[in-house]
Amino acid sequence: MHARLYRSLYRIRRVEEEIARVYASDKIKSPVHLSIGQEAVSVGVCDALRPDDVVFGTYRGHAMYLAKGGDMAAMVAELYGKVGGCTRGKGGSMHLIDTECGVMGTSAVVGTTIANAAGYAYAMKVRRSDAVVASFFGDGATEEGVFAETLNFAVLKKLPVLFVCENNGFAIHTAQAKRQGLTDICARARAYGMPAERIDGNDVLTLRDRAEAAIERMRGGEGPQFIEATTYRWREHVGPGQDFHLGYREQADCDAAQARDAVRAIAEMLDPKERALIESAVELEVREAFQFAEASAFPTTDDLMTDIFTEEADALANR
Amino acid sequence: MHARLYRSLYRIRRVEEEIARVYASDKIKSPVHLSIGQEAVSVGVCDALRPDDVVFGTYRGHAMYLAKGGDMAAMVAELYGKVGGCTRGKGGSMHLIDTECGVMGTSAVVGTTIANAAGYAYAMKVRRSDAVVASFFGDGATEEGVFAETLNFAVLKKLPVLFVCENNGFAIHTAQAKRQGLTDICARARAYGMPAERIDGNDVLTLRDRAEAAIERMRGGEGPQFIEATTYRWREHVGPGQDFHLGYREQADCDAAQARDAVRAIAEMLDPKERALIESAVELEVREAFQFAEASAFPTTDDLMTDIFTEEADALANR
Amino acid sequence: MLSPTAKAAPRPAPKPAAERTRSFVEAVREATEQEMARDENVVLYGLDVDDPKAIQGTTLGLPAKFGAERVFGTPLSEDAMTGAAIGMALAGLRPIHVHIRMDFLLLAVNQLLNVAAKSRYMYGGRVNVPMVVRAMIGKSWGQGAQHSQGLHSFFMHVPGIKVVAPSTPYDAKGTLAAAVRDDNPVLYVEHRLLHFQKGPVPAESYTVQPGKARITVPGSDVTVVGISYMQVEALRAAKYLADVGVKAEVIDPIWLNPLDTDTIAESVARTGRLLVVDTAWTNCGAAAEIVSRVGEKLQGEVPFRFQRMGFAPTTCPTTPTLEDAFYPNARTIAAAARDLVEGRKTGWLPAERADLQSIEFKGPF
Amino acid sequence: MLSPTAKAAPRPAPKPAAERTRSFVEAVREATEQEMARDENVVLYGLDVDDPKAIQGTTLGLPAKFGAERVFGTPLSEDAMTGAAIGMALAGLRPIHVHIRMDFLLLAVNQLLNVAAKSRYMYGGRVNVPMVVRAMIGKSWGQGAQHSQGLHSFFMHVPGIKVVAPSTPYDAKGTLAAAVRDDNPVLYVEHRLLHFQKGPVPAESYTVQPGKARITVPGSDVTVVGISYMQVEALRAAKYLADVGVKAEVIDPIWLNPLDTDTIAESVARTGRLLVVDTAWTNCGAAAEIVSRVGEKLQGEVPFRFQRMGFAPTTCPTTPTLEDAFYPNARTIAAAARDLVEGRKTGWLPAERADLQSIEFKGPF
Ligand SMILES: Cc1ncc(C[n+]2csc(CCOP(=O)(O)OP(=O)(O)O)c2C)c(N)n1
Ligand SMILES: Cc1ncc(C[n+]2csc(CCOP(=O)(O)OP(=O)(O)O)c2C)c(N)n1
Ligand SMILES: [Mg+2]
Ligand SMILES: [Mg+2]
Repeated sequence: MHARLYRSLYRIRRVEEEIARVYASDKIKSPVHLSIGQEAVSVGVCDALRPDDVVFGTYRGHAMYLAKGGDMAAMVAELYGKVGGCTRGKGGSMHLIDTECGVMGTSAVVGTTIANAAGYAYAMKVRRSDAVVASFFGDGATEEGVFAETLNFAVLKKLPVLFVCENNGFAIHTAQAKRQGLTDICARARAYGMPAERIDGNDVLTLRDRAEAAIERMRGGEGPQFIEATTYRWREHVGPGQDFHLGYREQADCDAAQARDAVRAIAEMLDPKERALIESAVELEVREAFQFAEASAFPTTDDLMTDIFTEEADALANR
Repeated sequence: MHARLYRSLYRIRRVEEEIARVYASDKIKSPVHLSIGQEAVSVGVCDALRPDDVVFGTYRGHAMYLAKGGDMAAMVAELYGKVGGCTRGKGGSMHLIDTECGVMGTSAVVGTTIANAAGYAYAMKVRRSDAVVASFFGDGATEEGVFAETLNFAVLKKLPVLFVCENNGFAIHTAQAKRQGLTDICARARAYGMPAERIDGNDVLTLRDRAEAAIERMRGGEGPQFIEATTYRWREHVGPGQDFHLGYREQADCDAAQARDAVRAIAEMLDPKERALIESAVELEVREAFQFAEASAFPTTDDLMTDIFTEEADALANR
Repeated sequence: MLSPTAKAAPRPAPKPAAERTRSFVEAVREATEQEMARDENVVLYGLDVDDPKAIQGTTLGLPAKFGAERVFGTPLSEDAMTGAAIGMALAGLRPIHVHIRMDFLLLAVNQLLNVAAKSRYMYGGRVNVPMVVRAMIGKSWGQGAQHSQGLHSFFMHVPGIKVVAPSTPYDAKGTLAAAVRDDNPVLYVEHRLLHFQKGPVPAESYTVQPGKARITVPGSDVTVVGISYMQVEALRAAKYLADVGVKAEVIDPIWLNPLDTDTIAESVARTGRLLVVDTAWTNCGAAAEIVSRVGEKLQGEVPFRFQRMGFAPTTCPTTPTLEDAFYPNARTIAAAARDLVEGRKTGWLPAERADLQSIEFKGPF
Repeated sequence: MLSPTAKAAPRPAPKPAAERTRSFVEAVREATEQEMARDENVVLYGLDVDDPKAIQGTTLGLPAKFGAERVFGTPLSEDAMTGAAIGMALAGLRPIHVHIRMDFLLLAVNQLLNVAAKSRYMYGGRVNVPMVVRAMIGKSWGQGAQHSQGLHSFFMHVPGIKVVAPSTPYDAKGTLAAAVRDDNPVLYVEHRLLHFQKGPVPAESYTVQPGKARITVPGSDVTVVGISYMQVEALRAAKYLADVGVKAEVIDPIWLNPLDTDTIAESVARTGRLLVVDTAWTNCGAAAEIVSRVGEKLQGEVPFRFQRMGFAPTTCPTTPTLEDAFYPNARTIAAAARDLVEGRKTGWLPAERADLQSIEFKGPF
């Protein structure tokens, strides 16, 4: 399990570092919201999911997409705006999808996918499937009305949704306490009737355990579960750089978070040889992903007017 | 105080009974959502408010409007669609207003005025006024996202808003438990950091006391307060009649509520002479209100295109 | 480019299956029932769909027939419940989400326009979002500012969601079936006054697909396009016009997106006059769009004159004296059409014919 | 009827106060600062208005100057925060509520259109709702489906809210001041690419009131109406057109509701050709409205030809090859205008002039 978790963590970390590095070249035709520092949340939860379980997330979605098994080359190509991208260049970094491994979408409008996840879970229930849904969102999203509405609905219908709040303490540059009268997000979940627990989002092993337990409860029909994972974003809100010069947060907080880096922590638990093997495989995958992106073509303008509706309807509309 | 409360309770009860009676004649040009059975909630809270405090409410707003001192004749004329109406025939029963006594409006879209109340309270804070705002809404409204959003904002900014949930157990014909996973509305308020208490909405004396205490705390800068008042609607959701034949609720529940009728309870605490005096004064007011409504004219079509914008802008738009 | 076109003839009138008459409400209910029986993925939900009044009867009996999992009432949470429809659709269900007032859609447009309408495109064609949103327009009897709006133009403005506004029981049934089977999101606009209409409705299941408008009255003097309930008023207007010898051609677009511009433009090319009557405001409304499209098709070839009618450009009042003036009706439509035909303000307004009176809506609210 | 009209001449060009040049961002900041200093009831708030990036600088220094009570960031709660603006306005404050993307307004339209726009009317004229909503349209650099929409037509459709879309720093300052002093709700449309524009801005406070459009380039061959950022592209297009001897008259409507139809119609009466270019979809959009209104004014009197341009009728893609094709630009506008003038498809597209290139937006996102 450690090897698996490490592979997943390292894979996300490395591809995002590479994205940040390449960024200055302007090859990436899209804003990027990096997860560097927050990888363990996606990795811990997704590791406890089955392939037929699905996830919904946000514009800060690289980690979730990859942790659930999303195709790395298709993701990088998407950032490059190429036809080989997971949405063929139409969605960019903020709208990743890989339906084959259960990545059901990420949205640039905060909070929206929380409700989509509940709807998907409703379908699972109607179908008597024991597949579950994980919904990833930030601390900021818990202030949107749709969050409260969805929690109530999920409890009412006992839906198999694992709500995962990635609490990195900020919405863009505004700290949680400047936005929330009471900063106890779990209390909100409980007030709607849902078991909730707050977990250190750097502690990938505990997180994985608790997620697994919650998922088991859901498969057993106990209804929605809530995890608040505390974490820290190392880079700026959007873009590849640092932002401590802005003054809205302290370098010291980042240093503390980095001292507890899950990627390094798990690395240190591995046999060095095993670790090296994983790392070189990931390096290769990353290199190939960027090569794939470079080699892939840009869409042609013919693609502008497809996929609005299903094909037949697009034809009717464009006749 | 008992006399004052009784006058207010009786006034609401009687005018609504009269509305229900007249309804069949088609003189009332508007749907009506009667408060019969729920009067004590508005009366208890509004009695603890000062004239310069304000209230916001819902389409079921006759009781709140009258309890806060709204002009009865203007309300009845409004139901008749007459120019003497409180909105000159433009708003009808669902959009009552009487700014002179602090009735700041009622809305037909569930939940909307909750946020408006918070904004008004923000203005009071900026102005260093010690006036407070009471926001009335139903149990159904607590399911709308705007409810949660507003609670958070009110706590964050320590706004002087008294949130009053009139919990009559139903939204139209759907019972609370069919809509809420956990039916503890106070728990939601507390999860956002607000003191909350559930009070028997027929017990107008206790309600008044607790509202007064909450209002004092707000004037002292302690921020928003929450009261859930349990109550029961005697008539159908909209319209003048009964609806037990629909089968969504039991006559027995209504009987139980009627046995604890606040109007009768307070009446019985009064000296019979005093009671008779109050009642005959109210009867006169009611009669005169209907006479005023009958006598008032319908607006002319010239009024259709006024009040869209302020006058000057309407003139520009219509030039 | 969006202009979808029926190069061939417009949609023929449905055969007057005199044998079977149903109300609009029954037609909606029947389509829903047949689609739910046909495809177990169809689910029906929304505020109060399972309550005793059953959304004016349109959902009557369906909870009992299909069970509480496939037919259910919801909390008062328009935003999340709309988002849930999208999630259901992504999972392969075909939700029908019902709103008793179109005004409440303003709480749902973030999910409808930012997510549902865009998902297929922004996910590069990898998903379908088959969902139907039924939304009702209120009118009369003091519905007022917040219970009377026709907001279909918002959904015509943003690409990615189809819009249909049937005016007959026949089309109500056929378009709802088509909408449910459509793999794209569809807004189904229902006018409360139409619920009372009766007309021929075949018992078997059938679809009325997008693509073609219907010429409901052929004529040669003026083309009158009536949207949703205004189709009924337009048909009445045609009778008032016939009384004075004006031959109106009345068109029901049925689908507003995709819109069959060709049928309308072809008619205007013949009549030289276009009157579009909507059950909504005209400013940036469907009427503006139809006028613009017909202009795009005919300019430089066939000159024509036009007028738009719809809600008065103000908020909907409750008192009847103002409410009457707020809406177009058969007589004001006839008057406008005649003025168009004569090319001047005639001042004519037909005397009310008892057989052509509008129904006054009087609850259930 | 809604058609507001400037019977007199259109708005004169602002005097080129060569002495003082400011950016659009600075103009917005300056108007806000002056209005806040002038009237203590003005408050400024919205997500991130008090953060280090200060909404591209438009709110820079204002928290320090006016204090955290009058300038504040908010939770991520667009619906409630919009409702709060209405409550503040009812209490006599004059809130300015800022949204960094117009797309997010879809979470706020219930309060804006069901409550703010209707309050004065439905309360019989007993209240004013003086509030300004600043909403930004994104473009370029992969903003994509949900960060690029121009939804101003929704606010033009529903009566009761004014809409303004300034394109120059001069108008940005003057219309914002006018909006803040207006007793009605106003939607203030800001295009992110305009933020970079520089131009003359007087230091003193002044207003640019509704009522009059501005003729920004006089011409005789074709009338080009450019809305918001498309005004900039239209001005560039006029230069491309001048290169081939076509004299375009360019008009900036500035206020979209009330809209100065007269100035546009009078111009079209002279040129006989109308091209409306919007930074939004055309279907039921501002372009459809302008075309319809000009038609209403001129039909039967002056024949004219027209075309609408705007977003391609699809969802906004992120990749540059598709994104470029999604938007009109100076060259495609010039091509369309020339085709209108020549009355045929010429196939002409001007070669790009380096001095007329569009700015590529590249963050801060
Ligand atoms: C509805 C909505 N409002 C505002 C924004 C602008 N915005 C983009 S990201 C963001 C912060 C979200 O914070 P959080 O949910 O904590 O996620 P994080 O970025 O920290 O991962 C905001 C306000 C948006 N995208 N959507
Ligand atoms: C946003 C919105 N959704 C739905 C409705 C339809 N509706 C009108 S009243 C009502 C029930 C509201 O219940 P509650 O808040 O408990 O108030 P009550 O009528 O019981 O006083 C509903 C769903 C509405 N008016 N507004
Ligand atoms: Mg965060
Ligand atoms: Mg209730």
